[in-house]
Amino acid sequence: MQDALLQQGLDITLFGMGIVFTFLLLLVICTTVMSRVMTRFFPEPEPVAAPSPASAPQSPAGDQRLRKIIQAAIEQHRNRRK
Amino acid sequence: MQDALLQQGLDITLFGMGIVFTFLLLLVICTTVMSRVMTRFFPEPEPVAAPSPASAPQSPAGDQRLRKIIQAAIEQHRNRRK
Amino acid sequence: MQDALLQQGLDITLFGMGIVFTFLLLLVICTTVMSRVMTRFFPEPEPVAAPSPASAPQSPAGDQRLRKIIQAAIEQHRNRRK
Amino acid sequence: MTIGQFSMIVVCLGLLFLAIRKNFEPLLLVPIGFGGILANIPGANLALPAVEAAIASGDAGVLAQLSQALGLGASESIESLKAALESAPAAAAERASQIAADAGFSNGMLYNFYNVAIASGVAPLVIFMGVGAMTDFGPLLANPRTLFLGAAAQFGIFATVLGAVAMSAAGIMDFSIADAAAIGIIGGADGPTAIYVSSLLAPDLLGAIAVAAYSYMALVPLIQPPIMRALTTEQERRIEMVQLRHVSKREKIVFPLVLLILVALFLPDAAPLLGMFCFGNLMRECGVVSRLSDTAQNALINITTIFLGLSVGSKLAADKFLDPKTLGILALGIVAFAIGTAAGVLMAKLMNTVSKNKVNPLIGSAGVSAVPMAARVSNKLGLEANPHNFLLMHAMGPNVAGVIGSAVAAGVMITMVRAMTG
Amino acid sequence: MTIGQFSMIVVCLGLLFLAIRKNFEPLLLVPIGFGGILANIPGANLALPAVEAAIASGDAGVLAQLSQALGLGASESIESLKAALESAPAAAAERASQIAADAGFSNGMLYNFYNVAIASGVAPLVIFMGVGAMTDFGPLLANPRTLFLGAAAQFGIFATVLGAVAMSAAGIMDFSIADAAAIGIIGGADGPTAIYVSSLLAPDLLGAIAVAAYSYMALVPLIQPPIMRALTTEQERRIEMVQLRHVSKREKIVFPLVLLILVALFLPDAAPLLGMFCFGNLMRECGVVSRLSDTAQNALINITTIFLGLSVGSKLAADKFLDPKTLGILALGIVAFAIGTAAGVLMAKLMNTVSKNKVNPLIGSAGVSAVPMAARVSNKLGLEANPHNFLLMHAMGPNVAGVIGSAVAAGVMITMVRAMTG
Amino acid sequence: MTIGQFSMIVVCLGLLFLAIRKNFEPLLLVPIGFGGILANIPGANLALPAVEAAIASGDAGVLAQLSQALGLGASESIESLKAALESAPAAAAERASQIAADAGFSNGMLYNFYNVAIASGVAPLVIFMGVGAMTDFGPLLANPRTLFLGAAAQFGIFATVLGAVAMSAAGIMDFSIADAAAIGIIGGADGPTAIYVSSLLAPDLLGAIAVAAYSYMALVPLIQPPIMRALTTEQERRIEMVQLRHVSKREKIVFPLVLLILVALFLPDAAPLLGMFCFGNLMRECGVVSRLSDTAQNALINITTIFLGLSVGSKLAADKFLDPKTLGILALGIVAFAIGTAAGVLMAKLMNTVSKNKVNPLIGSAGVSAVPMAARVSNKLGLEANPHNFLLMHAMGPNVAGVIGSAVAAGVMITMVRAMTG
Ligand code: NA
Ligand code: NA
Ligand code: NA
Repeated sequence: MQDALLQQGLDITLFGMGIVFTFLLLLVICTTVMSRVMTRFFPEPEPVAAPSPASAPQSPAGDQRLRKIIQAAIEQHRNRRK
Repeated sequence: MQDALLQQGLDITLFGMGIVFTFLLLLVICTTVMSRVMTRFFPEPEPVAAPSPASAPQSPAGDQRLRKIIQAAIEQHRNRRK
Repeated sequence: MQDALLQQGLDITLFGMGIVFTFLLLLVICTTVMSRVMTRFFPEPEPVAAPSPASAPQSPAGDQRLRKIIQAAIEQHRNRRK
Repeated sequence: MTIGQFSMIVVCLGLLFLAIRKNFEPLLLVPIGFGGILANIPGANLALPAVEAAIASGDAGVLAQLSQALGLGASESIESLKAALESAPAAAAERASQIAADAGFSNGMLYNFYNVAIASGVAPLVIFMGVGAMTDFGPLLANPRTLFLGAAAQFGIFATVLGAVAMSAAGIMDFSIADAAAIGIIGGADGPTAIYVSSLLAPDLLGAIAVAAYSYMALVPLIQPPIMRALTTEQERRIEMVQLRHVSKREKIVFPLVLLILVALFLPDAAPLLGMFCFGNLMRECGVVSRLSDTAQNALINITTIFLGLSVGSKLAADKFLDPKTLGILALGIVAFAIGTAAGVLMAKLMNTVSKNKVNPLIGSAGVSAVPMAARVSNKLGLEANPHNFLLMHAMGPNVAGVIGSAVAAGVMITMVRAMTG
Repeated sequence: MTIGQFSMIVVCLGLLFLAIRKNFEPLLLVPIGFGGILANIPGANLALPAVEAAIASGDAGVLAQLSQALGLGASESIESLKAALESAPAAAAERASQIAADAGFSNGMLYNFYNVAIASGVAPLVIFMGVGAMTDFGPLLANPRTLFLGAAAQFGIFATVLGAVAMSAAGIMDFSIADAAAIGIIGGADGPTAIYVSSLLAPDLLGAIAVAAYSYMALVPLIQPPIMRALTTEQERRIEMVQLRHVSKREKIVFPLVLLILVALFLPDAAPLLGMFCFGNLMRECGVVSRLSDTAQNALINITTIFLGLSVGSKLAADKFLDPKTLGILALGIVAFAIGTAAGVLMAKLMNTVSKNKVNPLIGSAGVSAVPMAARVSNKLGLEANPHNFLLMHAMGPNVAGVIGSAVAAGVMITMVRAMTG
Repeated sequence: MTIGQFSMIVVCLGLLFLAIRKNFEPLLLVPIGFGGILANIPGANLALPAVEAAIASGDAGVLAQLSQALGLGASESIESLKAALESAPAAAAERASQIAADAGFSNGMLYNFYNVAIASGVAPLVIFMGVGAMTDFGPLLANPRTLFLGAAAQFGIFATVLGAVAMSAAGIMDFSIADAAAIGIIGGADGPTAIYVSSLLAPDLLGAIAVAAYSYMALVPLIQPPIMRALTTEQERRIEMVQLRHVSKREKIVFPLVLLILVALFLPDAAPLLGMFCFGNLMRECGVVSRLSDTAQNALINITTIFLGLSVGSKLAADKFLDPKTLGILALGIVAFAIGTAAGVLMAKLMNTVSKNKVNPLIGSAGVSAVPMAARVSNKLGLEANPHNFLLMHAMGPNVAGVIGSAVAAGVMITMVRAMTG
């Protein structure tokens, strides 16, 4: 009975690690193939350097101050909603 | 049997369209009456040209820049909450 | 039967008010003790006058105008999400 | 459409008018009023379980099967079927439901909402959690004595229980002790507590009790001032109170745990209500789960409110609401508010006779709960008597104490009624 | 993996492609497509109840017990077991579930989602509430006549019912009257209504009906223009409409109540759908419960959409979806859209013959619902004919009228089919 | 209050202290700790089903009825009743519930939460969906080899299974194979996976397993560094890795579908967990359902977390938690984390022996999951050895691979245990 339990534990360990590795190996292969296919056959148009949020304000000092103000406003706004 | 099915389909169509039209006719009548009653007996005080959000900032250029900044702040704020 | 009902009502009232008062008395005692313990043995570092949201903008006029703009932005932002 | 259904639709339109035009607790009364209209649509059976819909259909074959399942004779009236259903043991009720399902009937939408949201108890508890997450115990912790005001105001609850049993004893109404307890809780001036208690003790009266509780809460600015003025002198109303001390974050974190431990030790039947309340408050104050606290105060409480309101509305179906008991409930409810207000004010005056730190007796009335209206009323009357007297924060102490007080009272009553009715 | 399951996974990947790349109603088709893939994973049984999983397992002991519970002989085939299960009375089905549970089987995840979200009816109703909270009835109230356009476009629904029974009568398909009614509702161009009706009348066809409804709604900009051009002259398309009058806040508040009262009086079977719709709209317009309205339009509708979509996906399991009926449904569905469009346009032309306030017949096509795509199509064709002709707001009237119209049609069909199949 | 209940309340207060003061996974441990206190309130029975509450009440009449329903003799002890209840077939359990309901008992609040949130499986799955919607697979796609690190780290899971059965074989503990599998999953360092697996395989141990999993996840910055330092040389820790390539939006959209298809083909028992995970990720990346993705990442996951936490807390009731097994679980759990960490690091070193693109072995430890703490630990140790060596993004690859790996391991174990105990 206890031996059976040990045997079961061993089975789970061996099969389990085997399947985990096999499955992730498969995933590595499929992912690599997929990435190659996507990159070669369905390339994305190079994203035009989008005006990222961070880049919008030019002057860092004003930026700092404005951000504070805006956060305060958002805070107030959120508090009021409660 | 199949004739019964056809008959049932015909019944549904005739009754159905009839009821849809009758019901919406009733709704037209009630809505019109309601609108008249509301307009005549419960008129709303003319809304004072409320300071609409869009009208708050005067200078369109500054408005543009500010809006960008604010959106960036909101974006950042939202990203941080995730 | 009706007497029994009256008796039950009276029981609920007497016991009920008694327990409510006793429980809240206990809560007063425990709360007071807790507050003393916390204040004496686990004092909080005095909060450094944090840059509170309201204090961020210095000029009240600009503050007013900015707040309006920001609220408009938030409003627009929220409406767009709908 | 029966006259009853027509009247109830008119009543519900009235509730909607009060909610929308007069701002009577609109967050609850809009869904309740709307749900009430839905519940009274003839033929739609939105508030009925499948079995009652089957009985209402009057189909002879189904009725015969149901009679048999419920252990009745063949030729029973619809009324006796309904009565048998209500007192049926769980197995027979299950069997009846299966018969109704086989005959093609299904539960009405509002009945499903009621079952999931209220009969399970979850909606009032979730709302209590959200209320906890919105409650600041700071003023209470700064001045714990105000808990006594919250205790005293609960006398409104128990006086109403007495009133209800007296009415029954006098033969005017026919309230059981469970009914009386559920009606009394209106005096707690706390919607979710009232709904929770009546869902347990008197589900049939839930509609009237919830409507009374929320309506009178909205009427607090009308009900309380005359009583407060009558019981206080001009001089008392002018008393200025010392500014509240600063309460540390840590005290605020520990307080809900202290309250919870006391509940665990002495009042297990109040554990669901006060437990969820403390949980919400701990989430608020602990500062490390603001995501959860935000959700408890917004999305979750709003979703729950929508379904709670519609579910309460399902109990405004004419055949249940249009009953002499409803009038009794409405009459007793307003008395409960008045007595609670008076008891709070008188308690404050009593405290002044034994303590040298005077409290303004106007804050006693805030002990009924009705957060934050009652505290605002105290503040308003204080300002009338003394333009420099801002009582709002002082009144918030008894105000939240009143929430705790009525949850305690609810726990006591549930325990005692269960022991009495066995 | 069976060929059927493989094909369905390919079909679902196609749906995802359309949703993500072509923007075909992505909010619904992404969850539906994904749910469809999950439902077709062999051996996972995600879309099956415990009993069907037990049957699929083929365990002889369990099958014997199930046979007995369902009143069959000992050596029945799996097919006859399934058939017996479908027609089993509630008590026997319950017994079968208990046997499956005892044998260690449990309901699949998607089956649970379907039961809670769709079989109970709650998800389509909650989405309808959210849609109500997003709908502005202003344009409709400014020009109530456009309700007739919304009525006329429902002819697409009923013509499709006729088409389905004709197909059955001709022996091409095997649709029952309930199937035909559920298929017809595709012509309502309203997703939640279609799902609600088919969950009641033809749950087996729900997958195909929902996919057809949402796909054709996404195709409205392709389906409608040729029909609209064919039925109107250049001159008609140029008609400019007078600017809509200002509609007061109060009218907007009262309108959902008027609609609800009419439903209560004349159309109780449409009460769940239109009731929730009106409730959402009242929350929006009354202005005192914006917390609830916001939640109904955001968190609540989004949560519901996720589970509704996955639940619909559970009906894309190969053994239910891969059926000649699905082809029939897809064919009938597009005809329904076309006829509805045509009926709306023709109704507008008819109205112009009897009224001096001319309407541009292009707004008739918006009566099919498909808010707001159909209205945008009207606007686009209007601008083509006359660059100063902005029809968008005018088309919003029939557009929301179409939502009401198809909910009314749904109510009628549910009533009639129930009476017919008794 | 029993000593056990008192101790558990103290333990739960300790959990709250760790969560609030030491920031130990507060989003989960605050609700779990609070729920644990609620579950141990004597007399409140918040964590018990109606039947167990009835048994706990000790009412002789009810006990006799229950004995009969469960097929026991008249004078059975309460223990044997409880044991009979646990092994009762579904029909007898249903009958027992009806008896309890007729005697006026109802399910406790936390028991209801547990049933709806965990026993149904829905809460862990919804949280997994939310986690998927928060996960960026970019670093993994840029360097798919890191999946092997996520695979190797799962050795912690299986070594723990072996440890648990060895303890049983040695007679120290009494774990079944299902218990051992559920305990092993702690090594997956992934809360929802651990809860999901133990709700299926060992519901009685769920409390201890969840507490261990979340506590050790919070302790990752203490547990991992010594192991990582012991297994690597200073030189290895200094290895700088090449910058990750840009991963296109389309790759990110297709990846969850590739993963889903592989699961569908080879691992149906992992389909619920990985399916919901991929669904969340697809919603995130596809860009057309940002409404749904936002809700999955915020309102929905927060609501679910609240109820999941309280439900897990219900399993901290003294009579279930205070068991020698809990000590065994806590001991095995930390071993699991240590072995998983070591296996990940060693795998990285092994990969370096066969490949010329060297990886820094410090990122191997991130393969245990514990997103994003484990990756931060890798980064911190990397910076210690080489101040220009930013490993964070490189470690995110194995980190999310660890989530996939443990979900795969969960699927395998569920399948195998079911086959063994079948
Ligand atoms: Na109160
Ligand atoms: Na329509
Ligand atoms: Na892992």
